[in-house]
Amino acid sequence: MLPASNSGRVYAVLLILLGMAPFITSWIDQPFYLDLLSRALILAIAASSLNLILGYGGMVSLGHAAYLGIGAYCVGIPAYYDIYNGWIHLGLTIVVSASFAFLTGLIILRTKAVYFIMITLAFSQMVYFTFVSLEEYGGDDGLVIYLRSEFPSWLSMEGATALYYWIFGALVLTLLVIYRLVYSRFGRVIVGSKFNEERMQSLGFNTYRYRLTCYVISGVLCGIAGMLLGNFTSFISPEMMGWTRSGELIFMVVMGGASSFFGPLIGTSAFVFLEQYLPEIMKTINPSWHEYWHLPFGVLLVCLVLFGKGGIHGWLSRFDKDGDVK
Amino acid sequence: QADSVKIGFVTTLTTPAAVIGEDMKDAVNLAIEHIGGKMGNLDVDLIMEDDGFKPDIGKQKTDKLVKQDDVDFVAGYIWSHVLLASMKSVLDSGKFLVSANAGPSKIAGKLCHQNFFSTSWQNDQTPMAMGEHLSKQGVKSLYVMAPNYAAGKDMVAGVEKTFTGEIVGKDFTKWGADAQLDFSAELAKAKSSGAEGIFVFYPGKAGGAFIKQYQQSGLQDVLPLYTVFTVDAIALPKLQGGNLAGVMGSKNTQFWSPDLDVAANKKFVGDFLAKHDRYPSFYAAQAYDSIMLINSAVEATGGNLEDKDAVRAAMKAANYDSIRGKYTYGNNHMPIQNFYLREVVEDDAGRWTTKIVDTVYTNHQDPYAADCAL
Amino acid sequence: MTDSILKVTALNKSFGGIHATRDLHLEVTRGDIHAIIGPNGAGKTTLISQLSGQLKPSSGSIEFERKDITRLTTAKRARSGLARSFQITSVVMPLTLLENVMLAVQGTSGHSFRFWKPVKQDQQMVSAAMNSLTEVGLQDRADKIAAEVSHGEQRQLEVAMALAMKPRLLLLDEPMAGMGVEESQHMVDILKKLKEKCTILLIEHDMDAVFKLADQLSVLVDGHIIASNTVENIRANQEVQRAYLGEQHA
Amino acid sequence: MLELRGVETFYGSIQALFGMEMVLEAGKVTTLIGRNGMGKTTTVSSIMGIIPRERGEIYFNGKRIDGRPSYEVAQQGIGLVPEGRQIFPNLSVRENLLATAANYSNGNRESEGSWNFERVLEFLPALAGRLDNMGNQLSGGEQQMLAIGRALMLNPSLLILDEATEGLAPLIRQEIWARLEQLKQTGLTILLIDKNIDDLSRIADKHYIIEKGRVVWHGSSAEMAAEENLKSRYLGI
Amino acid sequence: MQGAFFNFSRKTIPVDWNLLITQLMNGLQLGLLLFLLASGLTLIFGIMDFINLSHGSFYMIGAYFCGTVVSVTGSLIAGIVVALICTFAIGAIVELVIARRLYRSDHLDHVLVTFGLILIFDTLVHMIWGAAGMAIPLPEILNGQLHIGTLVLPTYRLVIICSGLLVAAILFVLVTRTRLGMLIRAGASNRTMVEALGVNINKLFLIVFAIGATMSGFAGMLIAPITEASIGMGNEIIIIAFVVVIVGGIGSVKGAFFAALIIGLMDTIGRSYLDDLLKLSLSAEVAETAAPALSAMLVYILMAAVLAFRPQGLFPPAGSK
Ligand SMILES: Nc1ncnc2c1ncn2[C@@H]1O[C@H](COP(=O)(O)OP(=O)(O)OP(=O)(O)O)[C@@H](O)[C@H]1O
Ligand SMILES: Nc1ncnc2c1ncn2[C@@H]1O[C@H](COP(=O)(O)OP(=O)(O)OP(=O)(O)O)[C@@H](O)[C@H]1O
Ligand SMILES: [Mg+2]
Ligand SMILES: [Mg+2]
Repeated sequence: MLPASNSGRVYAVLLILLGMAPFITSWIDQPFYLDLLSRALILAIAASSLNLILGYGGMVSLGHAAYLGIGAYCVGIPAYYDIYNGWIHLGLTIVVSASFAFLTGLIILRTKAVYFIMITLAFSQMVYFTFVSLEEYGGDDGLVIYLRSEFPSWLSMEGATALYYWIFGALVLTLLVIYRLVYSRFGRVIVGSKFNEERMQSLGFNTYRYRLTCYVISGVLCGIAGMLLGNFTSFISPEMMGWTRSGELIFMVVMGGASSFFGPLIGTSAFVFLEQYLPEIMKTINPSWHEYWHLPFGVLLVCLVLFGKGGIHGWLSRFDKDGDVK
Repeated sequence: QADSVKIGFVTTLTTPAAVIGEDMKDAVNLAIEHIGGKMGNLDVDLIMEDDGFKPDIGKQKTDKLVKQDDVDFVAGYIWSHVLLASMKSVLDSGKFLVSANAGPSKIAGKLCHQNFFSTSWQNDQTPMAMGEHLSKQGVKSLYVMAPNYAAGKDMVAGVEKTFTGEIVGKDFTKWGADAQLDFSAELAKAKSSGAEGIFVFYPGKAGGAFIKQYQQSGLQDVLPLYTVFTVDAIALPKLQGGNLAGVMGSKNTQFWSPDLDVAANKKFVGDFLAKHDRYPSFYAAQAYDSIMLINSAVEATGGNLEDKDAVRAAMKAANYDSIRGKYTYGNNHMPIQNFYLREVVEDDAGRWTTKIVDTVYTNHQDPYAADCAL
Repeated sequence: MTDSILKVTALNKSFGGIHATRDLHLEVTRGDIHAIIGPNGAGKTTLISQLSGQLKPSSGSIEFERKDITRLTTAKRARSGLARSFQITSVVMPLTLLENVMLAVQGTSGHSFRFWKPVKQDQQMVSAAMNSLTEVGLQDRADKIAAEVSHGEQRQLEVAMALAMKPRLLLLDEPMAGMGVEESQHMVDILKKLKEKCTILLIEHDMDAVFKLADQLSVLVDGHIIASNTVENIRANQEVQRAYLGEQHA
Repeated sequence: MLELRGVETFYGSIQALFGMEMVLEAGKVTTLIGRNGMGKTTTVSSIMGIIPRERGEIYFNGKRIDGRPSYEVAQQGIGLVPEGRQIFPNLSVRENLLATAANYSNGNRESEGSWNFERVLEFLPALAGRLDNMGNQLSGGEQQMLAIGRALMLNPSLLILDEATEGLAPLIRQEIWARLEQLKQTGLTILLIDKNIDDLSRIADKHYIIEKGRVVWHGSSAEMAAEENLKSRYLGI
Repeated sequence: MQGAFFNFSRKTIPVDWNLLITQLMNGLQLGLLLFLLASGLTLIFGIMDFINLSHGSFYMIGAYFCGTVVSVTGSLIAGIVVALICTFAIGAIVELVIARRLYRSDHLDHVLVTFGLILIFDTLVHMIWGAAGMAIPLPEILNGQLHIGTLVLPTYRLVIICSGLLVAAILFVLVTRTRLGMLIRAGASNRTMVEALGVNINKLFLIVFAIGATMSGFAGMLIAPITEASIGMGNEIIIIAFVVVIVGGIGSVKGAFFAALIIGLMDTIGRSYLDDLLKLSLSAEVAETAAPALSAMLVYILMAAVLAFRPQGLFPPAGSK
């Protein structure tokens, strides 16, 4: 499935390394790195799902964090009633995020461009305020999830390593799904509609239906990321689905390079890494600069756009001529 | 045995809430200075982390403190949701968690844990004290305002528990990243409700904003102001800067006040004032105490931090000079302490501050202790 | 009676104040190349857009193969055998020529809710698309990105895509626009060949090409067809000369 | 007054001009003739700097203007009546005339014969009655008049009209020709693009025929009339 | 004071007219503040097609500059004048150094860059002025109340309303009556043509951007004496300002004006009456929790409804597609 190019080989090595991460981190005795990686990979699933609509479908959603929240609450709320069965959590996540994506998508997909951005924002804010007002489930304070979703022993999520492999597996699966999807008949319609929707219609495609389907698929994938996030943080609060989170997801995609398979993974890793270590770096330069780490981060964002086209992935793929599909 | 004691301190250093985090940071540094950088014969190794006002970042930083830095104590936490997200990481690893502010009812009750200690208070207590005071004063009707989030609702629930008069109106205003700061509509309602007083809870910058608009609406003559966690050392200098004298004489309740006549407090407030030319806020006071509490446990165990039971017992004893004076811990490890009625006054140097005028509760325990299985 | 494939009755379309199509009647005979000429802004593109469904008429009806299609969506019309090309080149620029044409094949060959199998492995589709490219002479350029081929080639691609849909009626909006002399000539040849497969409704300003190709000619002025007849009759028509051709073409 | 030397222009990777050569003499009317898509509008856009030329040089009054942003080119004294008129639909007629009016200092031509609001209305009476109508409420002919008036408000020394009478009814077309002849009398240099060859040969002094982005013939009206197969060869007529 | 009664099916709510008028004034004030922010945003968005998330940073910067000058000179007027000049200059610098390079690129790039700018501005303010925020004292006369009959209104709120209306009027005259306004509208409909007619579009954009920044800064100066200047104060309101822009129609100053008033009034009225209304049909308990959530959602519900039924906004600028 990997393009036989230099960057393709880089990514293949990367995936293998990620697969071995639990061994590596326990070998160097740094269990925290595994946590950091887990979080990065969960966000990578979410960012990849966003990339499916944003990068390949041209639908810029500023409301994708809502699905992260929905997925996490699909773990948290059953757990609140002492229902820990993982299949129920997973099924609920899929059903709820698909229905939400479908129902809102019916309206959202009537709009384009900036209007698309704003209407996705509107719906996610509605979800946000709904959960804030649900006092039963902690309201603004959120819900603590005492136990992880329970699966048969060979699939158990207990323990950092087991959970990591869940996340890793989900990521690989997500990437595989997106890869196959983009090159399938369905994916061609989505990619075509991004660039020239009118033309696609006159070729006989009911683009609205295809885009809606794509939107739902993306929502479900992100919902699953949310379910993993709930299990990982053992906690969920509405704060995790605010619009700034949706904005961060966009940055992760764009930072890594939109419409490339590994872009979101690279972007999220970079993002999580910076979030964790930029303050540390600032602290080492001068202890009182700890709180100013947003400054270099902002400068980095500005420079990335002004000087670096195509994100980090873009730099990598300058090594080879044929990068990814558009 | 290690030759240092590692303490992780998680607070908010970015976003507008950084003003609280910085006050806490200054207090923590002062505490470490006061103990000469040593606890018993161990060096103190302090690691500050910024939670960015986000629960999952708070948890990530906590994970790092626990797993990578392998600290002995994790302290801090301003926000309930950050604490709730992070506590599992600390407690599951068998380390001690000292909350220097957040005290949601869950942690006081159902979720209480043997390794969790608080140097603050449980949310309900302070407004309960205010309700008690109002009832004693014979106030018959009250208008209530608070932000629409868990702590806001706790505060309102607290005052409702003890206030015997009628609550004639209640507003929960939007909170969060885009919190509402313009209260004109609510103040107009409060005024026309004919209440005898107004009770509010607006922490951080919302507090200053509220007071200004309270005065600008000319309410100080018709609707006396009663607050909790609103008029504090963070808000007062700015109110003074804006010359909003309407706040003078308004009443609030708290477990502590800068003028509390306790030796440890005199030293803390005096040195803090000297160093930073401003009064410490209650956040600072609690943060200072969190270090002192840890210090007392390290000293009591002779630096043997491996003996968790001994450390726990030492902490539970609260055998140190707290800025609030002597207090004890309940079964849920929340302080059993006094609550005072305070009034806003001007000090000798012309600074606006608060002065204790009455003791509402002595050795008060929070109502959730019964739910705690410990 | 001749077999009419398309029948437009009393069609009207206005944009706010502009009446771009007014009381337009048109009948196209199966197997013909039917050309529509008229000044800029007469409403030719507007007509095509209504026939293919991008624009909803204000009133009037459109019958295709004796079925009323006035209310059908663009996509449905395309699937029932009505294909169009665009005056302003409208292809999916970042994709290759082959991928573009494959989209056209895909659009009219059943639904595309197939999520897994890569299209490139669908031999049938690839060869159908290659056939269309071959017909317009683009077979050697199949793997070039559409944005990177010349304008003339993009115009040919437009036609190839329309062809790949295996339409029974092909609507071509100025296929020769922006083409050089040889390219235009080449396009004329392609269209001649195409005529054997489907009916063509052609809009073109290039009178040489029109006169060479068309069986029937309609003149559209101010949103209204002022004359519709064989090429010879139209060339002789006084009114048409005045409105569009001018003396030179007479 | 205006000179193009070997101008090559691209739309992205598509080349539209392949070495345009053209000289405009002051006070004369010059035309640019060619079939659709041969590069007439592109030539105009290249002169105006709207589509920057890739190679070649353009001189106006001896000054090099290629590579300059289009507003500087316009400020040198070139007024454009663009293809498709492109008046501002959301501005009234009055505002259309005033918005971009000579907001530059070209000292020497401020004097005597300079155009102002009143003179333009006098010259184009069709507009006088519609000053408060929005641009998009005008008929095609009125829009064309407005576009001409708008260009005159710049006090140009060269007026370029792209598709001067496109889509206009014959009567209005005659009206436009009459106005242009008046302008010619004032000594204005005019570059004219239109499809009505016969009308053009009546009012113009010199013609350039272009095909596929380069000049294939040029000469005076008389020479054009003399060359038998010129029209059929290059103009498909 | 207790006027007429609204008669709902069974229950009735007494209408307090003084309260209603006060609330309408409050809504007007909020609306005008939103307008000051949104008008610049809509111009920048409509004309340059540039999404400026950091527009709210000027709101913050304006407040801080004003506060600083007031604390030094003690004069609010001086503070406002100096701060207006400073925000204009900073707006111009941002346009020259950053925005200008991005007009032709993707909206995503705009979002990314301007988010970066927000972080930069917020941190710079933190470094210069500290995290505590800054109070802006009002002159004694503005700190009081105005009595009109039985109505009592805070003087300063009236000042905000008047300044808001004044700026709206000035802006309206500027856009509809002056040459700059003509060019702005012309530029919104056909940028190339404006340039081909001899107008330096770069300069025009620079001016529009800086004026937008100045108005945003002015809004910040007006609100700061009420809420104080604080880090990130603009980020909270900018999203609502974007909603105003979308609801009003991108590029339309008139649309921004009406949308801002609609949203300001709706928000205020929602906050003051929604719980009473809900109590008519729901239990007090439910109404109390539902009302704040619902009133926070109102603006988004409005926007979603407008986008679903009138995707180009309520008052799209004339001549736009
Ligand atoms: N979307 C629209 N909104 C408003 N008016 C429009 C729209 N589309 C077309 N028009 C107007 O309708 C009329 C007919 O336009 P149309 O594009 O059909 O002309 P055409 O005959 O194809 O011209 P050309 O030969 O230049 O392609 C023109 O006056 C045009 O300005
Ligand atoms: N925006 C554009 N992008 C790509 N190619 C273009 C563009 N505009 C024009 N062209 C191409 O450049 C060539 C010259 O076009 P131009 O508009 O200059 O022709 P013209 O002589 O003015 O034709 P007309 O008589 O139709 O106005 C044509 O082949 C055209 O297709
Ligand atoms: Mg057309
Ligand atoms: Mg042209």
